[in-house]
Amino acid sequence: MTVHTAQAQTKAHFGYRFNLVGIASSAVILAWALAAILAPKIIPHPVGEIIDLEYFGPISDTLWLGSDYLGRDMLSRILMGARYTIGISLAAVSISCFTGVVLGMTAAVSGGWLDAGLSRFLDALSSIPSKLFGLLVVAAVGSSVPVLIVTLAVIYIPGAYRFSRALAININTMDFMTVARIRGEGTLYLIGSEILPNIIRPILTDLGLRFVFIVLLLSGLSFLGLGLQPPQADWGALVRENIGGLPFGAPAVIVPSLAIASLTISVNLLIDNLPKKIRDRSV
Amino acid sequence: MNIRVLDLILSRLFVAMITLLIVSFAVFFATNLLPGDTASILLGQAATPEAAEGLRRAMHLDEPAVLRFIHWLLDFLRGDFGTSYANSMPVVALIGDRFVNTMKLAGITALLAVPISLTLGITSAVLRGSLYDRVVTVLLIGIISVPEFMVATCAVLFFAVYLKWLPALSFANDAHSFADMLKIYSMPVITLTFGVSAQIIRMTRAAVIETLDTTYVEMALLKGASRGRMVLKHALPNALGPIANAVALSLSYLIGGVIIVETIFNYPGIAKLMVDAVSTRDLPLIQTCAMIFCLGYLLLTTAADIVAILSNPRIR
Amino acid sequence: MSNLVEIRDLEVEATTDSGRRVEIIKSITLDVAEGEIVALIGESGSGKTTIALTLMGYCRPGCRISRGQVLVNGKDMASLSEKERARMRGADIAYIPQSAAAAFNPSAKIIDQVIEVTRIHGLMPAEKARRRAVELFKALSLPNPETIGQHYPHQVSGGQLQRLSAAMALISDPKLVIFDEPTTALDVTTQIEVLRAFKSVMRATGIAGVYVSHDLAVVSQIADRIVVLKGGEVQETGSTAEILSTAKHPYTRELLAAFEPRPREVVEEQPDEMKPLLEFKDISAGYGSIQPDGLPLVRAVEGVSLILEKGRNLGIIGESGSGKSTLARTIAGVLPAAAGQMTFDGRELSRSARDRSHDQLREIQIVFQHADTALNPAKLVEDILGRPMAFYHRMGGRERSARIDELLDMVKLPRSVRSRRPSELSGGQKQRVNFARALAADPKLILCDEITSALDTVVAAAVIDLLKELQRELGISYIFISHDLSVVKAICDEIIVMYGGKKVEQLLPSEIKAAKHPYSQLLFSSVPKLDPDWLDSLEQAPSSARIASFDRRQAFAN
Amino acid sequence: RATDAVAATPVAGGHLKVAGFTSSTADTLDPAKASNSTDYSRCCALYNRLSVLDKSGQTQMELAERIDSADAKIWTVKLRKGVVFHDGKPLTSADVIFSLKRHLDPNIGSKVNAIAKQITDLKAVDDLTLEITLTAANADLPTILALHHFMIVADGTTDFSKGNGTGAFVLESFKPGVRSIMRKNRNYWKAGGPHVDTFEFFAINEDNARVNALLSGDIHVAAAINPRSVRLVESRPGFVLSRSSSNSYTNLNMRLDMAPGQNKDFVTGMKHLVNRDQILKSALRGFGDIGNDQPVFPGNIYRNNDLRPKPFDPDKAKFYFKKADVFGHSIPVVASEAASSSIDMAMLLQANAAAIGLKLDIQRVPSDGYWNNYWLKAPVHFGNINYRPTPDILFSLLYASQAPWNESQYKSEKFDGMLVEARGMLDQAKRKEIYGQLQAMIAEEAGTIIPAYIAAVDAVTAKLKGMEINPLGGMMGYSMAEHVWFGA
Ligand SMILES: Nc1ncnc2c1ncn2[C@@H]1O[C@H](COP(=O)(O)OP(=O)(O)OP(=O)(O)O)[C@@H](O)[C@H]1O
Ligand SMILES: Nc1ncnc2c1ncn2[C@@H]1O[C@H](COP(=O)(O)OP(=O)(O)OP(=O)(O)O)[C@@H](O)[C@H]1O
Ligand SMILES: [Mg+2]
Ligand SMILES: [Mg+2]
Repeated sequence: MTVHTAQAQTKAHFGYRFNLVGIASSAVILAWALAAILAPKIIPHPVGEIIDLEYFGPISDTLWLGSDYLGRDMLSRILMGARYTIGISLAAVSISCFTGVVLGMTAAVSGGWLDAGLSRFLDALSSIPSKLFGLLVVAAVGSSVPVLIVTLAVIYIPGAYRFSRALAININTMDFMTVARIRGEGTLYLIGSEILPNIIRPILTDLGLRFVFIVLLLSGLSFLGLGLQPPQADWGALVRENIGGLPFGAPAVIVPSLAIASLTISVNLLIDNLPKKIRDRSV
Repeated sequence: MNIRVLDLILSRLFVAMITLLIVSFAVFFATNLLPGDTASILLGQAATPEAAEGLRRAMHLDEPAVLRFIHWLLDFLRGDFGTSYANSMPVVALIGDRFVNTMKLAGITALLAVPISLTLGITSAVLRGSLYDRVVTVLLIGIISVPEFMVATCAVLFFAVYLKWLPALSFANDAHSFADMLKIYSMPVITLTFGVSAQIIRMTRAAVIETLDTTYVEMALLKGASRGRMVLKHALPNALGPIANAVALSLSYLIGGVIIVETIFNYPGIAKLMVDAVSTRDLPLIQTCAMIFCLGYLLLTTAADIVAILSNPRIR
Repeated sequence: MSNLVEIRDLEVEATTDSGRRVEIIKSITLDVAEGEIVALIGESGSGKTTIALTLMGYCRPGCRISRGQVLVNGKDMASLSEKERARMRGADIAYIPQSAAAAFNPSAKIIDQVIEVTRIHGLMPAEKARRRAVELFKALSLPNPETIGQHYPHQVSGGQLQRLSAAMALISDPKLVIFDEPTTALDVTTQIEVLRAFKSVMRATGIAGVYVSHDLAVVSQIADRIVVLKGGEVQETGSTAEILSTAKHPYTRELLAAFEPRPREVVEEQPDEMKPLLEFKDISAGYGSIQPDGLPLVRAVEGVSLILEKGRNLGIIGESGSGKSTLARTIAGVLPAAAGQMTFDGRELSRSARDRSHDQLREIQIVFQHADTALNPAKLVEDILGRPMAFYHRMGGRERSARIDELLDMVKLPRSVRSRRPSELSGGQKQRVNFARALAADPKLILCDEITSALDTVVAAAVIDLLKELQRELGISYIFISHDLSVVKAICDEIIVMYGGKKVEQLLPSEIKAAKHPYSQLLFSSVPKLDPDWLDSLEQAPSSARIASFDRRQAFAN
Repeated sequence: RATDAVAATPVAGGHLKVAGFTSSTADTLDPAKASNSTDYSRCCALYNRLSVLDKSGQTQMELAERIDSADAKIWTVKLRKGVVFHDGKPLTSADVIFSLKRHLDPNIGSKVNAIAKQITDLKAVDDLTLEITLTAANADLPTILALHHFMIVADGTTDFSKGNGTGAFVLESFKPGVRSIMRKNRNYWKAGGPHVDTFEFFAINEDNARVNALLSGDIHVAAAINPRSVRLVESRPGFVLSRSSSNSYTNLNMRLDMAPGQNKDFVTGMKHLVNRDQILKSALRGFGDIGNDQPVFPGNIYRNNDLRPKPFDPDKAKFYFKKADVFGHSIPVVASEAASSSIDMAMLLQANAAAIGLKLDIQRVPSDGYWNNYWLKAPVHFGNINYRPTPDILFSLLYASQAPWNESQYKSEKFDGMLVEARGMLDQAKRKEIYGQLQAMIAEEAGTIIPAYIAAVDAVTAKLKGMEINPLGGMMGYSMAEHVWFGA
């Protein structure tokens, strides 16, 4: 099941050990990333152009992935959609998990008022209905991609916070934490170097899931008027706008769903199968 | 230690009150910040300045916002949830049935989703790296990566339109027998279960795997404990904190976040009510819904926190 | 006599990340007859624990049995199915782990974990098991045997936990018990009782045993045969008497030689150096909620005062559970004292580490008793050791790397452990990493809580030498908590004896013979001798004497 | 594809389930506040109007026996005898006066307050006769009174949750945002009464869910289905489509008092840039009629059919844009789900613009609050206008200088003058001529582009008979419950 990369075999002490699933999922992610980067150069048609007078057209020589509900080229729309789905989701998930996890660990380590205050504040934040929140954001700061990213991130911070705090609280009771504390270590070190390595796997799992949620929520927020503007559309929005094609099994709705699934499954499998660093611990 | 928990619950209740107050305040002002007021939104295309002005006066919307908030709050404390701006019905009457419906749906989903997800999460942790584990992961992510509205639509197409086994709509009030219940709830519940279980399964798996690597689980092995015992008696109790939080977060979604399921199955719950209320800036309704969501959320997270504390004697 | 255990050509190897194989055990052949007790002794890291675990058909993660057979009761543990192994584990073969602290589930009550074996194998009803556990607790001279089981693992002392884990193994009346250093954390008085308990249990039921230890004196009391290991290979085998009297192998001789206590060469005391480094008055500390009188519910340390001069060492000895570790934690500021004053290096010392200055924190280092839990399992040894250097001395890159190597050499660890995680180290190796970390800070005072308990005499002697050398060069002071009197005598300028949370006596090493307090007298007379008959020759169980002579304080509030 | 079973004899009985397309807590049974098809549908079942429009758009009497005037300024309404409310109270002129007066009270929040304001006086002549005095002559009054909002309620009603009207159905239960159930009015004054026994109405906001509910047999009528679902419905046996006349439109508004609409050339350029054919085909899937930038709906007797739409001509557009100097700027165009199909139209327009190098920046904004925050306000934005029966209403609402919804801020004294002049005319031919000129003026001068008129398509089980087209809207002008029956 495990594969040693050529590099690892020659330089036995260094490098990373990959496993097959890890490689496969990285490949899928890389392929999509590449598609996202190259999209503007390789799309056969502009995303807004109508080239098919029919709608929900099938796969054909000219339309490799069929046409959408307006008769636009799906291939182009999906390739361009990759840019937004990957870019925005990645940015949002990084921000939300980073902030949530840092705050969660800080709360666990500090305890007391900081913990209570942060916890209640974030409880309150996540109690505010998301539609109200979204509308408020549009009304207050208008709509742009950065605003979209921050909004998505803010929506998911409380979850990341709760989970990491729960994990960190258990670690915080261990003796090695006491050792580090009486060394005089600051909170930053405690959370970054002592706690994080012990909870990183569940945290990454959480991140993987949050990524899925964000990919899906993205389209919901676009419909609230936040962020992406037509004719651009992320994959979730592609599914949504073409959902009418479902009874006909139109590629316009199937393909973006598959795209989402392939990306999110790969991200999660990669997280489960991250390459391991090879340490030299021979006697 | 029970005193500690009691203490915690009491202090949490107190803090919850304050949180509720803050949330109601935040929601009130958020609503006020939104452009467009109730009167002009209700009038829609017909909103001439005079007409809107008249309606505003009729609904006492011309009072200063703070005053209205205080009025609302005082009434609320007295148990009077106010009257809906949009249709002048008492908020309680509007929410009553729908709240029950939401709780029914949430309850049934939780009863189904939580045990299944915990089982799947734990078993895939135990068999980590195995084919089973991989299949669960792939299926799970595969399922949740399909947008909820698509899952629901597929289900309707398949079970209602083609097979005609189940109704496409789920009017909660129409359930008179157990068979009705089954018919009405199966699709919404399954759709929701898909969404809700993912987080529980994945987080349970991750948290349990973390504790499976510890020396005390190794020791249990050396005592001859079965895999099941190792996991259930030794690994799981030490992972309860994070798991409880994952469960709480997932379930809190069921209280206010099931708008898509409510829309597609035309299930009358409070998520849709809230969205409507926001659209019409129907403050009393928004406030009351927000209080319900907030209370639900706080209850769930407090329960999770208590579980976490009880499960770790060092922080008791 | 048929053999209960037959190990044939056993090899265990670890596969490193790079795919390289490392042989940990190299072709070992070993027998244990029914009812026989065989001791495995040898250097720290020589593979004792590894062999002991193979008897359970188990290898630590990353390792595997690569060759050979481990026959227990005629069944090959190496090739048995997992289900059958599970059936034997706990019921037929029981294991007392080296690190009791890591073996207990932190979230379950002790009693439930102790009787779990009987539940797993359906050996007896729970009520009976509970009664049996209490009997064992009594036999192992645990305080409050009726109620100690209701506590959680973190609420009892190191030695208590170790005895509890022994009870956990013995409760099922197995055919074979594997003792992995079961008395390392015990003071000598308790050790005697525990050894006695082991002996009587095993004799009564004809249990065979594999006794892993580095302490020849202890081993000689209990073992029928001794196997000496080094580097994963058997060096020498023989009956206890043979090994003690006519050891052939140089390593064995070295072990025996190291046992002879080397008294501390008295340093010329320059009077101007006699400044107090650490001083404290009437320190009380403990656990649980604060009572109306301002003191905690469980008072583990009560009204202790002491003075430690610069460049001198203080030994703390005392019964297991007498509050030694608690005292050390109080000095380190981990557990803020409930009452009393402390000064360090002429300045007042805050009770809580939180309020102490950066320098004070650096200057007082504590080495925790449980190396397992004090080392972050997710970090590499080099990161663990490198951090204090970076933190206190802003040492970076190559300099730090060189210093890490230097420290590893000092504590006699191979440099290859640098990139290992704590779980990939043996018990003694962890303990040394734990200690090396304290050294890395360049402190003025090190609080050593049982830093040699898991080390064989040779390595322990080397570590003691290291301590002395550092003291000579850098003027470090030590507070040395240990139950090993020879070690304490070898290094300490002064010794205090603790009992029931109080300081009962303070002596010079030379005055040991003249101890006045009855517990001290008992303690000093309990040091095991390299004589197989020593234990049996003690006429009276010391505990009865002890209990008769003191008013035993209740450590546990019920 | 209207149903062909009109001739068949009605059968009584059955439980009719109809799903509209929008519903919220703002649902109301107060006709004055009714704001969408859902409210109209319920009100049509519960109440009656003085007059109604028939399928050809002609005004017919309902509760009124006659509505006459000599000068189009003072109107006499003679009520039908023997009409009773659900609670048993007979209909009198007081009820009518009360019902009409409500629209004048700003506190009520009537949707037709602006139209009703031309009524200056209401006077009961006797129990069944009343007199309506207008500010100025308006020959359209009988048609205006056919609007859904002018339903007649009982005098003094303040609580509308009972739905006490004179209509074909009696309310059984009503939950705003959920559903309402009504039962046949046994004492209905119209001979024959409604055919079905009970009528259940609710809305399924989600387009696909509505169609699926129909296909699975949960409902009998799915109102206003997405044109893209037509293929699905047609592919399943047992369902028919009922297409309404084109009675609403989504238009692009360029405010003439703001950049870039300030520049006449920009507006003209845009009118040439719109590909009306493409919009009709791609965005509306053919369900509608090509628009010619003026608001009078096809089929209306006053419509100026000689007015040809501006042809799609990118070159001409480019020429005008060059003149207007708009190249190099990005022009924001506000669209929203609130204005149906506006986003699709915007995208089509954007693609055409891109082809000639003009950058249109589509801003999709939340449908929530759209009518308050963006409509009429943004320099370039979309609007959506529903059916109004008379050109006069449309013009005075949308294009007169002081019109409350003057979407492009079109100001023309000449236009205002002609509008007032035509309003009082009882001579239909003359009026038609003036209205024709006004339509031409709008198409040429106003900043509104009306690319197409949109037809609603209702999907119906084939069992349901008696469905007809009505210009007032889908579902037979929302009054289908009273007219349909279940065939054998
Ligand atoms: N996963 C591993 N990878 C590599 N080496 C390992 C691993 N686990 C243990 N070792 C090495 O195997 C050797 C034997 O370890 P073992 O625990 O059996 O020693 P021990 O004799 O019990 O020592 P001690 O007295 O210190 O407990 C040690 O040198 C240890 O470093
Ligand atoms: N967290 C705790 N809560 C309650 N009691 C505790 C706690 N930790 C320790 N104790 C009790 O305090 C007493 C002193 O414990 P301490 O660890 O100081 O003993 P010790 O002298 O170091 O013993 P040993 O030699 O066995 O390590 C013991 O009786 C122990 O059971
Ligand atoms: Mg060992
Ligand atoms: Mg101790």
